[in-house]
Amino acid sequence: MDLNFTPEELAFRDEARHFFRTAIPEALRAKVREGRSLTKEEIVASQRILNARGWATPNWPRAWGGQDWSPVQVYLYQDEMQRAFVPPTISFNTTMVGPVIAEFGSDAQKTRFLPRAANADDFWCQGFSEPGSGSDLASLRTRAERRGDTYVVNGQKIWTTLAQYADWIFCLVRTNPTAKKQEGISFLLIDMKTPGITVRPIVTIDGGREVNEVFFDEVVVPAENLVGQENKGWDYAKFLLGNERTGIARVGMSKARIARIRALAAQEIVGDRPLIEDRRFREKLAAVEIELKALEMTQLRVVAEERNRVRGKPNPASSILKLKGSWIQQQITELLLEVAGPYAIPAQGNEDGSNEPAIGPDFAAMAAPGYFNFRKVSIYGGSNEIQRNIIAKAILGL
Amino acid sequence: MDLNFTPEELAFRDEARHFFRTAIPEALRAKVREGRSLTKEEIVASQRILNARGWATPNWPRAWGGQDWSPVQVYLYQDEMQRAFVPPTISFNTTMVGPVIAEFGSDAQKTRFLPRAANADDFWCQGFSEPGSGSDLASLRTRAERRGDTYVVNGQKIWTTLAQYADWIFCLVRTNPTAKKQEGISFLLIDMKTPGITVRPIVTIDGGREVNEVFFDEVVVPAENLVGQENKGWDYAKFLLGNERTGIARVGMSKARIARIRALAAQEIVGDRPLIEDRRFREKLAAVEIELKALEMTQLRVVAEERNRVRGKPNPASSILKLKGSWIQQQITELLLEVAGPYAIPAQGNEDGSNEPAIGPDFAAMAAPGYFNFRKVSIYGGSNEIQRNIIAKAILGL
Amino acid sequence: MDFDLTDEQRLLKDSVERMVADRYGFEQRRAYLALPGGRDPALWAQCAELGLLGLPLAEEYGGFGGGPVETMLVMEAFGRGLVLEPYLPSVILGGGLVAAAGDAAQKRAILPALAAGRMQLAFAHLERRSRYDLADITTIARADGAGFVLDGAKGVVLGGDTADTLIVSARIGGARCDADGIGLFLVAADAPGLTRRGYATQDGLRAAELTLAGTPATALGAPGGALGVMRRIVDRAMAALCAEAVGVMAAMHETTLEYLKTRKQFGRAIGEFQALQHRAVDMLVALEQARSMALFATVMAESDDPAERGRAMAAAKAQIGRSGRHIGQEAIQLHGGIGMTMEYKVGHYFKRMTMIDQCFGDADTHLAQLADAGSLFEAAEATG
Amino acid sequence: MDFDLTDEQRLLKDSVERMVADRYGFEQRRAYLALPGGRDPALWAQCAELGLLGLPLAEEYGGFGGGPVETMLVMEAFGRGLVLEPYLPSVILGGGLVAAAGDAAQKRAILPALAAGRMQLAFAHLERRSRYDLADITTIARADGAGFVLDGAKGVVLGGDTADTLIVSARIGGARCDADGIGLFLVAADAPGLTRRGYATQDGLRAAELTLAGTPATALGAPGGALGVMRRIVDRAMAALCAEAVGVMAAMHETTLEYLKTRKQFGRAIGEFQALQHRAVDMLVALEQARSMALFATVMAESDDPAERGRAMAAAKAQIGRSGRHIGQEAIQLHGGIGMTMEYKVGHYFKRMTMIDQCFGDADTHLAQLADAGSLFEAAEATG
Repeated sequence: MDLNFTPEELAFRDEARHFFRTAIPEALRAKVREGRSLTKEEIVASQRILNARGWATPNWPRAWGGQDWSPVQVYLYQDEMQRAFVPPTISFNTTMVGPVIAEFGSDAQKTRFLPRAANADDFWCQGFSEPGSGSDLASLRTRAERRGDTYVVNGQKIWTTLAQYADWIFCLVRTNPTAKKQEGISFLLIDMKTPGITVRPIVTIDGGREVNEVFFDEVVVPAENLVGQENKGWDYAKFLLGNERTGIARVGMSKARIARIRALAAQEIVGDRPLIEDRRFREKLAAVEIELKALEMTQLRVVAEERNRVRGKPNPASSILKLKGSWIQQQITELLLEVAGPYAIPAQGNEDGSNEPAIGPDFAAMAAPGYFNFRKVSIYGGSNEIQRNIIAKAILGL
Repeated sequence: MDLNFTPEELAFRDEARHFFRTAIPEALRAKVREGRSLTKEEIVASQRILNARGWATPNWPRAWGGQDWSPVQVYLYQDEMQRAFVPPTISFNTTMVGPVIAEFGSDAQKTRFLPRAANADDFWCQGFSEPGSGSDLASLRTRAERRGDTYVVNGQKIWTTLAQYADWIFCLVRTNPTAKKQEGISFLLIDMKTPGITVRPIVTIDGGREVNEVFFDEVVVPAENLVGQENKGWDYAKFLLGNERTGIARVGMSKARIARIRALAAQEIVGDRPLIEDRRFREKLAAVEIELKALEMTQLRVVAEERNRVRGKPNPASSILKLKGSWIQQQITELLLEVAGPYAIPAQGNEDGSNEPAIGPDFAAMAAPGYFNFRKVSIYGGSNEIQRNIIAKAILGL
Repeated sequence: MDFDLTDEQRLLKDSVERMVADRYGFEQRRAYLALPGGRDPALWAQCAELGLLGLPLAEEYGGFGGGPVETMLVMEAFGRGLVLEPYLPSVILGGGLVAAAGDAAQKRAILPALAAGRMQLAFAHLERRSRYDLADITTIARADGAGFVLDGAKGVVLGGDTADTLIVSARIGGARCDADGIGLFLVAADAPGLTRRGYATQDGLRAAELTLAGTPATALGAPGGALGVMRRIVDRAMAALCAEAVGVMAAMHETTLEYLKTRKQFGRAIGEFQALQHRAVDMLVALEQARSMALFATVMAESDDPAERGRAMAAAKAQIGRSGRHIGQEAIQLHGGIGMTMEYKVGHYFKRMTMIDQCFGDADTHLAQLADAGSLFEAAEATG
Repeated sequence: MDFDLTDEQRLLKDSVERMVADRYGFEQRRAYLALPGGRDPALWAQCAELGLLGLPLAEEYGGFGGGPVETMLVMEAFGRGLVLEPYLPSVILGGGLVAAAGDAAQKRAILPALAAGRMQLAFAHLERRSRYDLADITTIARADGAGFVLDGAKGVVLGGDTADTLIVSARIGGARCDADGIGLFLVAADAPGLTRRGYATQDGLRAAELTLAGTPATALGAPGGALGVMRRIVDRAMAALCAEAVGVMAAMHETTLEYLKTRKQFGRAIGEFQALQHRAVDMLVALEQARSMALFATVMAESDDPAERGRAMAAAKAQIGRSGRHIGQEAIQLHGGIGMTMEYKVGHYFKRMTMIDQCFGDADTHLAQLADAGSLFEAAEATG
């Protein structure tokens, strides 16, 4: 047992650290640091820089642009990327539809979609949840009926992140309405420009537009866009959800956010002293740091086990990472709210291009929206309640 | 709305305060203050002092020695009694079997049992729980078979508090094994000296002997000791459990315990300053005080509603008092543990008459046993999980 | 001790609740927010008609002589409706300060107009670095003939964008955080040298930033020792905020229960899942504790002992902040995605609750204050 | 980075676990506790035979040169068994101090005897008022010919009732809490002027109070600057305690799961109730976080940077304390009444866990230390 990184691993870390902080423009990283929304162009630009180095899709098979990194390298890549506030790659492309197509898609699909997904030439979104199917995803009702060489899709998806940017959507659709609920589902790729698709924005409580409803009205999809076999879509969805789960804890990002809060609290004066000298505040910071350090070690333990893991099979330990990781992320937004104090109260735009000077300290504008927005991290991607159900069943045998 | 006490109420409070602090010997109150166990003689002596003034059973009907106090008076009586560390009356006598006999018992039972229960001439204990019937109390299996003028009882009770002191036990027994589980239960009074009864102590993790197993082997009980009607015992048990629930929060005792911790923390030196000057410790104390003040107000709201309440009908708000009250009581034991520091580690006797000087500060000996012992307050008398079930159903309609 | 309302109080409660029910439906409120200034002036007039704007004022000024209980009733109903009117800044803070610190002429000039809805006030106390310390003031007042001129800047002035008169705290002497040397000054909204930048707050209310550059002002009462009266009126406002917060929390809890009972997943109402039931119970316990502390704050709001009152308000605000955060976060979590949207009511309550915690000191700030201020309980040992 | 055990480590783990499984059943342990001195001397001999008593010592003294990982493996297994042997005080603390501070002759005299089980040590550092501050010492050491004489009192000396030699911290100079002027002294158990009062601790282990009145003693190394070495060895002991605590917590969690699966109420196993399932999950999360921090403590235990090591130990001990309290309280609660009894194993684990928190600083004490000592994370900005 040696819990230190090898010299090779340290060299890789330093290389990644240097690359992320030099190749990705500071302006982009600043927006991530401040918790502001990125435009589509910014997201795409950042991913193309990574892809030019082959670092947009390291987890893909080598033949399709992957890196064959060790789990430790993947961990360091993620950690350094997050710590440098690099805009994350479009996860729908890189950790969701890409790996699914690479594993289960036809050769034609791989050739057509994978290079474009890696380079963000196509912007993907995910059509899983429906209004009646949240935690109980398999009860989804969007229908795809086979008519000749096509499927005709009718129904509605919800919580579709960044659908307004998307060129393509990968959907779970019901192809056999009489089968048991998990067994009649297929995995379909749909061009967002197809007639009959309507996207309606949902404004969230932080004022942002991240999610949407997507309506399908007699949408005609070529049958060649079916991934794998008909009615096997649930298996592919499980593969997708089980993939790439160590990054879910977002340890690197939380480290970076805590470091930022330390710096801000050193500037924010309470009475005659910086807030960081307030013992109560420091203890709260320390309490979160301890949990974060523990989570980092937990994550490394999971990473170390990755070697022996079956690819695509969900590791229930990732539910622990999700539970604790989301709690820590949310705690950090509360600390930022505390640093902002009463200057968290004014509502200030999250948009670029405003000419108005900030009200109060610069960072304060995003303190409350960040707190509001981050309530989602314990809801999306399998709510914490679902994670607990998974752990109770899969790990504890209850 | 006037949330201040009336002059009459204040006068009653002062009278109670004075009485408890002068009539009850300091030596007895000191044992309660320090969290040490009382002997049977001490419990009885204290109750007799109260009973001599008619203050052992204020909640009983006037005809049997009750006081016809307003709910506010009852509250003040309990609060002052607890704040003065007066040994509580034997609750099995005064708040359990007494009210049940007064409400449902025969005249002969009232005459025979009530005055003796009030004066602690009989020491009662409670035979409800069984090894297989904890939270699911109604599944109890101790059997009472009618044979002529007697019942013959076979079975086992557990968690019987102070059975080693008891002269009598009131039991829930199954008299109709074929009826639905709540409907075949009767409420039986049993003399502990009856042949066939065996008491086996259960030592708890604090080293104390509070609870016991009680075994019944062909125990013959005169049929006249049945309370009310056969097979109606579940109703009487519900009456008993619904009675006198405002004292359950033990707000007065918690106030007194916090005051004691403040005083101890002012004497305990850390580095060059008393522990009470440590801001972190004071904030923890303040956090508990806030919850306690809120609970006191919640309790007063429940007390104010008592006027309109049907006697003996459980008030689900009492479950809130129990939940929060037990949490606060437990928090206070943790604070005492912190005051004791490493001197909580030695195991020192909880008994009288030891000639050994204390190890470390006097109070430290009971810090860990108190912490261990008080884990029970969220288990006994309906666990917090059961209280949550009750609230979910009765208040929230879930 | 008596928790019952008087007949008058019950009438007041009913009429406020009726107004909120009639005029503050979710869609109605959304429409008000879309108006210029983010609210409908007709509602302010309706508040005046109902007598709410003069409720806590003395009868000689057109008020009703209401006390903290009356304020509590109004504020709790306002909390349930997420009412957008600047009742707290104008009536509780502004009216309270004028009534407490003003001279007879000032009271006669301002309070009847306030009660009638003809005038709106705001209290400008906060500065860029002052956070929750009322004495942390750098704005300077210099005597200038019969009046004063002010120089400085004030921030997050609640209701400050539409107030006709601003009550500004400023120094006539002393250093930044000194208790002495503080005065209160009346500044007309159109005074020269006053710039204000109005804006919406995170919860849909309104506030403003002010800059004062040689701005003429009149002293409200004799300047110099205003900190005591500021504390007293802010304590009263905190009690009112606690009551509002209880309305907000109760609404979040009810909405969550409703959702648990109607939302179906895995073939049954999610409220049948025991883990969620127990969490709804813990929300209720937090709500009841908060309600109790709002009552406590109401009882103590007019105490003449500033230390005792300060402890009580710190305790109440801390409890409200903790309960509110717990209930708000759980309300969102138990709703899932829908709770995160502006289309659904629970998120709006959550945002208001969050902002209440940021007003006049968050839970931990008050916890720290209480920790320094001694015990909440008087010693029983004093007697007997 | 590599979490795998070496073959030797795996062997060690297996043999310790086997010993614990064979010799530390619940009834066996209860029998040991009933013996005079509260343990069975045969087990100490068995520890010696297995090489555990010399495990962390250098080979030249009959040891095995084991490091923190080896100690972790032993301590976690000991935690699972609630082992009563004074391994921590004698081997980790006592052996550690002699190896780190002693001169060559002292090491030769003591360490082989320790490894062979012929000698038992204890570390007397705590005093009535010192709580968790190793420098808070009033016991005085005066030079007396070639040696020293000690005057003072020491408390809660773990394993101190049966130690053959006590290592006592005492001042040769400086005021009560000064970092300088501290020495370590060897005192024979039968030294004149030494009184000791042995007793059981709350968790069934043993400790002693000492009074020293003109007691002759030998300096362990050169006295004066011993605080650094004390901190280093106590840090090592804290890492060991963390590992033990993980064993204790894992056992509590397993026992609770077993109970949830077998105990029936309302016609089904209580583990089918979702509210209890979710609480068992939260216990698991707390356990995994604690396990991770025990690993972190193990990695950092031998760091030569006292500040970095101190932060790591404070963080680990705080996490262990919090996780342990959470898991322990929930284990008792989910067991209900049976968990409160001495007849059932879970309560014994709960008591040990509680005492671990009281040793060398509880969770909040360490949290406060870490808060003063800066961040746990190095700045990524340093590079590139």
